[in-house]
Amino acid sequence: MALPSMASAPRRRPLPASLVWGAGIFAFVLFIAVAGPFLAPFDYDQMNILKRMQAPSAVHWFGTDEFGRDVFSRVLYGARLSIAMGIGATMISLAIGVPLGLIAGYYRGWPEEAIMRGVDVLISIPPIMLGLLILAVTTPSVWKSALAVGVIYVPIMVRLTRSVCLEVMGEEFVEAAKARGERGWYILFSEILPNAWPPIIVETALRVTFAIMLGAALSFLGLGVQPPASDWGLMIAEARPFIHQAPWIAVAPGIALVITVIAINLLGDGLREILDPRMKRDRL
Amino acid sequence: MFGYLLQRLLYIFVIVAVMSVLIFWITQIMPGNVAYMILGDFAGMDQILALEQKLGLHDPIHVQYWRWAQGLLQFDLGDSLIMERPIAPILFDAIGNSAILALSSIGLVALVGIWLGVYSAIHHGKAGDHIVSLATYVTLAVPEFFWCVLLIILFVGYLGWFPATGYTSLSEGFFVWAQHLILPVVALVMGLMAHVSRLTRSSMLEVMHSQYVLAARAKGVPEGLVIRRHALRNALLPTITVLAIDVGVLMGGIVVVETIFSYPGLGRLLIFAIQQMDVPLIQACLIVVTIVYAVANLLADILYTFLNPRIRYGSSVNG
Amino acid sequence: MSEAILDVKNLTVAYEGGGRSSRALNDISFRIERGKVLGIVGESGSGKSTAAMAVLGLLPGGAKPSGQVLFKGQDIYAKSPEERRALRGREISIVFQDPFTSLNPSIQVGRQIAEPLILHKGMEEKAALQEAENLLREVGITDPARTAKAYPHQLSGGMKQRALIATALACDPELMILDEPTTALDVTIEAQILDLLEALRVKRNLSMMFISHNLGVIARLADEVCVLYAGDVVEYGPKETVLGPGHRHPYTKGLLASLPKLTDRRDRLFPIPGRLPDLSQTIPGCIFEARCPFACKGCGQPQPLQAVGADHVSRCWRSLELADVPWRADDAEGGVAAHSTREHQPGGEMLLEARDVVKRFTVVSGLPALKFDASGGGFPLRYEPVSLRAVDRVTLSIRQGETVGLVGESGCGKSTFGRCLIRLIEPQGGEVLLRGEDILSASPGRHRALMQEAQIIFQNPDSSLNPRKTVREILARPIRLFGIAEGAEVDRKVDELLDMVRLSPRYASRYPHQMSGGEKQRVGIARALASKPKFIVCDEAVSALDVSVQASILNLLADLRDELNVAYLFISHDLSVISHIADRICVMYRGGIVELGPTERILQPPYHPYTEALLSAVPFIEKGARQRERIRLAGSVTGSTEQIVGCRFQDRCPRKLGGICETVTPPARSSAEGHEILCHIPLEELSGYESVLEPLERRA
Amino acid sequence: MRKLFLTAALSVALMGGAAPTVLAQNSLVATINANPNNLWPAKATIGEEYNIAVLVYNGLVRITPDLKFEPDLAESWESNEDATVWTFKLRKGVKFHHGKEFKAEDVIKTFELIGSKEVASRAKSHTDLIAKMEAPDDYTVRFTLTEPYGGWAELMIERQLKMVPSDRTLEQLTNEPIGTGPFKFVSYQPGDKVVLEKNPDYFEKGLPKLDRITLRIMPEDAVKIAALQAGDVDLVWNLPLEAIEQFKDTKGITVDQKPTATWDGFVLNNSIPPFNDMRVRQAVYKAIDKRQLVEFAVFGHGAPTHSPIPPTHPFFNKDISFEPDIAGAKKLLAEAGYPKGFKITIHAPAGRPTRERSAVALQQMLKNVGIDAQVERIPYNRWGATISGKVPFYMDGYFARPTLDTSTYPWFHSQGSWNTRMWHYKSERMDAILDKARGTVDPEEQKKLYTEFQKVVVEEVPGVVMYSQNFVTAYKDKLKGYTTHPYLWMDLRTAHFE
Repeated sequence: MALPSMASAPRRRPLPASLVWGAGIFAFVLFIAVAGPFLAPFDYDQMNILKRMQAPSAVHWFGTDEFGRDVFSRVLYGARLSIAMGIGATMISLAIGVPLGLIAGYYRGWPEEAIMRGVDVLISIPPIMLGLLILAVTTPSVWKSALAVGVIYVPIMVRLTRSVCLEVMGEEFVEAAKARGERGWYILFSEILPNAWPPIIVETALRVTFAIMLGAALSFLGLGVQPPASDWGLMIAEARPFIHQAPWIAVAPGIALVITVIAINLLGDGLREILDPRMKRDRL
Repeated sequence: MFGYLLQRLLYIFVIVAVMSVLIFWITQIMPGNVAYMILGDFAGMDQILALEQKLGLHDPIHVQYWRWAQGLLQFDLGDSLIMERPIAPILFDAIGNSAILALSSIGLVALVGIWLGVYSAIHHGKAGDHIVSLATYVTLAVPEFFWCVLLIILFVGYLGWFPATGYTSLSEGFFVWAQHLILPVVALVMGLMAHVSRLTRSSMLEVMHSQYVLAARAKGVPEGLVIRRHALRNALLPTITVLAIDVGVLMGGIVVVETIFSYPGLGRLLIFAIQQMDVPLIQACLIVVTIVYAVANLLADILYTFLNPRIRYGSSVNG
Repeated sequence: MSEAILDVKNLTVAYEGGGRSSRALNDISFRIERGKVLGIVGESGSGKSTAAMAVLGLLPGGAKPSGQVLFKGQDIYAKSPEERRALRGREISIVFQDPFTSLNPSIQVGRQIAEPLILHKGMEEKAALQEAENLLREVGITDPARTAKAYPHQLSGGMKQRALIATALACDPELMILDEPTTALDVTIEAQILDLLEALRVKRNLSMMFISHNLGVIARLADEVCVLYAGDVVEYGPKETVLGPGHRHPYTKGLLASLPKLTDRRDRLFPIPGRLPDLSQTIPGCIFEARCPFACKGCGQPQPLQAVGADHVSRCWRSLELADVPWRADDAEGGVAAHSTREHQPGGEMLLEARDVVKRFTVVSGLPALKFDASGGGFPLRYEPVSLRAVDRVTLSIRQGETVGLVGESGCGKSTFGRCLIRLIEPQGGEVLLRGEDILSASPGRHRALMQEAQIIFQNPDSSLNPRKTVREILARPIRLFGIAEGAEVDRKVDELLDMVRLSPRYASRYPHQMSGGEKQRVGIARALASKPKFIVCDEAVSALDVSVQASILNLLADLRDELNVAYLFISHDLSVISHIADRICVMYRGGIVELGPTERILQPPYHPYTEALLSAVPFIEKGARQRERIRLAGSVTGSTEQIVGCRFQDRCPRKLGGICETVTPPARSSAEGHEILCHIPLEELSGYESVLEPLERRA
Repeated sequence: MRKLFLTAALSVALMGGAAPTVLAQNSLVATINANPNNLWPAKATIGEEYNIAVLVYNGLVRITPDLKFEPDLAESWESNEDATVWTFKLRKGVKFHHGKEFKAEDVIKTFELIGSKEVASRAKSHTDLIAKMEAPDDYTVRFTLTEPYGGWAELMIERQLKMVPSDRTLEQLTNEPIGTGPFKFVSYQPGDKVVLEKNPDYFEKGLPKLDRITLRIMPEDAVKIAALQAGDVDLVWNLPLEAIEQFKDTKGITVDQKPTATWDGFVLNNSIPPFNDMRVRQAVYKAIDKRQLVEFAVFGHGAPTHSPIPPTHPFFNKDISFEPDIAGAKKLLAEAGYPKGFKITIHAPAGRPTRERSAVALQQMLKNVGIDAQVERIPYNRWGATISGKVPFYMDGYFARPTLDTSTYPWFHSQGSWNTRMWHYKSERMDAILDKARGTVDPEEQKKLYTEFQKVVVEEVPGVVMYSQNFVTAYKDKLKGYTTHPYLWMDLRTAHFE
């Protein structure tokens, strides 16, 4: 069916609202993650027995916790750990997954078989189990849970990269490069990768949200960040005994978490719209 | 089709076999001395050695693996080290409890998620679609454990409508039982429901813009029938695959939710086993989880096959 | 004037979106009388599909129609949506372009055909299914019962299209809309479908609105032709007038001049320069003015449709004045006149020789190749990998500066063979000698050097250029890679290449998405030329382009061949295009060559029965070139997974002799030097067949 | 949709609420926090197991909630002059749940098992004192001890020392609990519940009053609190101290709090740097404010103390101050060669909220004297193998012990069972005090010695006992005849519903 094209010459479309909002809020959260310690009205670990479990007030916006610490300040501090864990984990899965996916997609044959069967096995472990297993083997710490979460998402990155790679490899300009006798690495990095990025970037944005949530879940189970430092997941976990008396201790970091995740989701959808409007992959 | 399913079955067997090696290997390198855990702080070195000998911990790892795998093939899961009792009955109780949670959740996710997705797809761009989209957007961003916290604060703390524990046995009456199940199930399904609904919406929208839906409209098929007969079945195919993957996510959720709601299921048993370094129990739990996940994928495959004639009727036939 | 089934009056459709409005149809009017066929012709973007959707009342959400669509005297837009729906499928039905996506993949074909019967006629399901089988029989399906129970993916493209036609016929509609119904099909299948439609039309006294970009197809079926350009009717009249010498509008002239013709090869084509106007802008005067070689001052005025003959209108104030002036391309296409006089002289030294090239593709392997079969006894699991013989011992040689056309239906292995020649695909057997040196066994270093001499031009302009690179980057890469130039010299070379493909140097800084399809294809050609190759595989290089653009690219390729003395392997499914450009033609079927020879020998008997069928299937518009006898092939091409015993064409050959064709490999029969036919039928008998085409005036 | 869901949910909730309540309640649902791993008390190590020990079994002697020792399976006992030979007269006519009559042979078998290596009971340190056991007749048991031990009879309340029948195999003992106690074991679903039922042949006539006891395993504090509020459970064992506040105004629920000798402290490994230097340990001691710790860790529901001897004990040394001395601490650190402090990791067990909170509070307090401490929470699976006795600084805590000797000697004597595993503290001064106190029967002398003991503890700082914490159970008001036991177990013999 030949419906008329919207315009014969391409025009610059306005940025999608989701991108603007997502990027805005996420930038704000990032800013907090970086500048949190300077913005926080109190030290994150400054205890005050007289002020324990105070409801939110003008002084303590989000109230105080069971140690009398300022929840608002702790949420600001927590941003850093939660975001770092989310981004760190995603970077790990990106750093491992993308090269493997490219290799599997481009070289086919036994490297592909080896990588993809490994991925099949990894992917048949439910995500949190792998995290639990890895963390059960080692002493918990932030970077280890980031590593665990990162490893969990490697198979997804490999599969995505491989499928995008295969898709791009079907394009004729790749064949043209082969017809010139270009070397494999040139084709991979100069012809395929630049065109494979958009879906990978979009997926990366979504993975960050999943990594933040999974990281928080692992912290929640006590397998991540250690007190008194606190990411949002651990803050909620520690606040559980008090949710009837002082719900704000749990709710404040939870809402921060939710807002961050929503922002990154918006950002991802916005990116999807401008980078890869045809792509209909949903998150796995 | 039969051949296809046989392939899938074989594939699952291979995956489970590979996973069993992996699980065994990882649990073997776990720190913490098993004999020490059993005997406690007051055990002497000679006792520890003796127990290790008895447990076969000094055998080469492949011998230990083979012993374990053989047992597994005979449905013998061994004894819990910490509780000193056979694992099988403990595990089956837990699986049963988790299955109730998981099945009611995945059922709810499938039904409500798909319904919401279809609803917003056919009301694309209207108020209903916007509301559903917004709700799923927010819901998707809330991790299970925070759902638990929110639900407990709201329904247990303020409203007092539901009990906070996730479990009573069925013997105490169906309604009591169902009532106890509500909060854990809700906490489990919210995120997945949003996920499924968004996915269904997008695949439904795609299908609604497909040529064959246009062709159906051109035949004068009423819109309701277009949706039910022509669009839905094809739109559900990607949803089924995702539902299978969501079973994996659900298992993660179950660990958290069972912990928070003190629900005696597989997830809590696993956490307990890990906390106690009960290696045979960890192994048994993980292998069960792997099998369940693999079977969920197999079921999805079967369903997919059922709905997708491309697989059901193999390659093309020239007539 | 007899009763009008459909009378469209002043229909305007605009698409709203992104805060802008763009016209798809601009105040168009046409009518279809009972039992008549209106052909609507136009290039992409002309609005022809929108017209179909508007008539059905199925315009997409953002579209705003105005004007009247009178069906049997009643405006369908005055009806309620429910009434419109009741009309669709019962009184107006449609067959879409793409049979592959128009059938619901998860519903049995029979049920899809029966659906309108149940809906509109209230038939019982069982009776409806029975009726569906009857309809399938009527549209020429040999095994209707089995086909009715099949799912769409089990049917070939031609069968799908027949099924869709059966669906459209189900309720015995008054009007059938056919929106490019054969475009996605192979030429032999297209011929089958057109035959079917012709027969149905007569049998059922159907009225049709037949939409196509292909003038030949339109010519076969239509009584009247309506030419659309950028949403406007530019010419409308009886077929014989509009597609014959009586056409009046410059655009129609351009379209006809752009068309390569089987009977009139070697003539230069005269393309239409420029591109479609921006439909979101209002154009005060003639919409074709910008591309019209006859444009003058008066064309700035709005152009009404003018009567230029009996039932014949044209939207050009100079229609009558220009009646006998032939179309000629403007020099915007660059130096056309200068080259057109130069006669091409093939026959240099041997450049490329391919011997016994074999390529098999593994289609099923690994776990899916495990077959479960308990019926045969023994161990029920068997490993049965399946491989497709895409190219089966093909031998071909090409001389310097020569153009060899490679023609065949889709799936015959022509593209694979082309790629094997430049080792884009690694063949399993045979050798490919480039100036006597085997490409296939060359060391990696030597291979790269050989690649400089052998290049490829691709089909799809949208996919052949890396969207992340500018034209300069795209062209500079091979220049640097092959050490043709360095430093600032590279930029100069890029400009040279652009000039060679008639693009201004401004294009160097553009990205692919900033160019039209034709421009992109030119860049693709420039890239292939960058390494100064002596041999280029043109893989369906013009198939994705509109007629007018196709003509200009064909011209360009011919010019470049003459300028640079390169040899082409020109792969196409379109015999008209091939015969226009090729010195020799090679006809492929199921992975092997069935006939090979100089172009003029291929087009006249003696020829291979398959060549005969191909020629017979091509729809022509040329006056008097009507095929004498139509040879039709049943079924469609199937890839062979097993060694073919006997003749490749035995499965569909209308002139099959019998057992010998199934058991003995046919001999190569030669009618003249360089002409070979692989057939068991003696040459004398082959020569005795009546020519499909009118005998050509022999040229020197 | 949402509305519909709410309606459905509501109706379920209402119907659930409208379900007929129990007519005359005679079964009780109590919560415990974790899976009991061993149902045989000899192997018990955690509070949940001790509960089962008390409900299903009997010892020779028992202790009442107001800390009085009374006969249990022993009717009476006596010792010789120097407390080396102890003779117990057993109760007659007591039957085990499987019908066997309880006799002296069972006592001897029980003690033999506890002393055996295979069982590796925590109470082995007690049975190690036994030189000889004899049964002059079926209802008399005579212990001959290796050294004088004045508190032997009191020691018999120890959790592990529960009488098991002599005719059972080890495996049966582990999986099929058979005791003489007020309740019989019915079933155990790990992760879910332990079910016990009334022992109709219990030797105390008219007891127990309840027909059935279900111990629901509920690790999550918020959940069990909510469960009590919702009426799903009747009794919450070991109510988290932070939850006391919220029950203050709750009608129908009694929160019963008892001071105990259960203590939390932290281990400073005396054998490795930096804590092999006594000045560093002293500095740590001076840096902390135990009264604040009580507030932070147990929400004030406890009392600062110097040693395992709680402030409620008559021997508690009231003369020692709890005032921190930051300047003094800094001075000591400087002397010890750490003028700028040092870095150290405080290991805390994950899932023990009081100890986690103390660790966090400690970390802050140590900051004041320049010690840069990091808190690391370790899951219990790695605690024994990697932390306990192996790292320099970690949180710890112990249940109340039957006697002062058993409360102090194992931790502070250089030969003490816990000390040699954890603290590695060696002090002749301390050893002398504890050795002397163990053999002493005279209360005045004992008081003097234990007062001195406490002084040495805060001077030499083997490790730090921070506070003794209160123990709380919360239960429905209609549960009568029950009171919180300071030894942290549930004595449900007389419990009943109104």
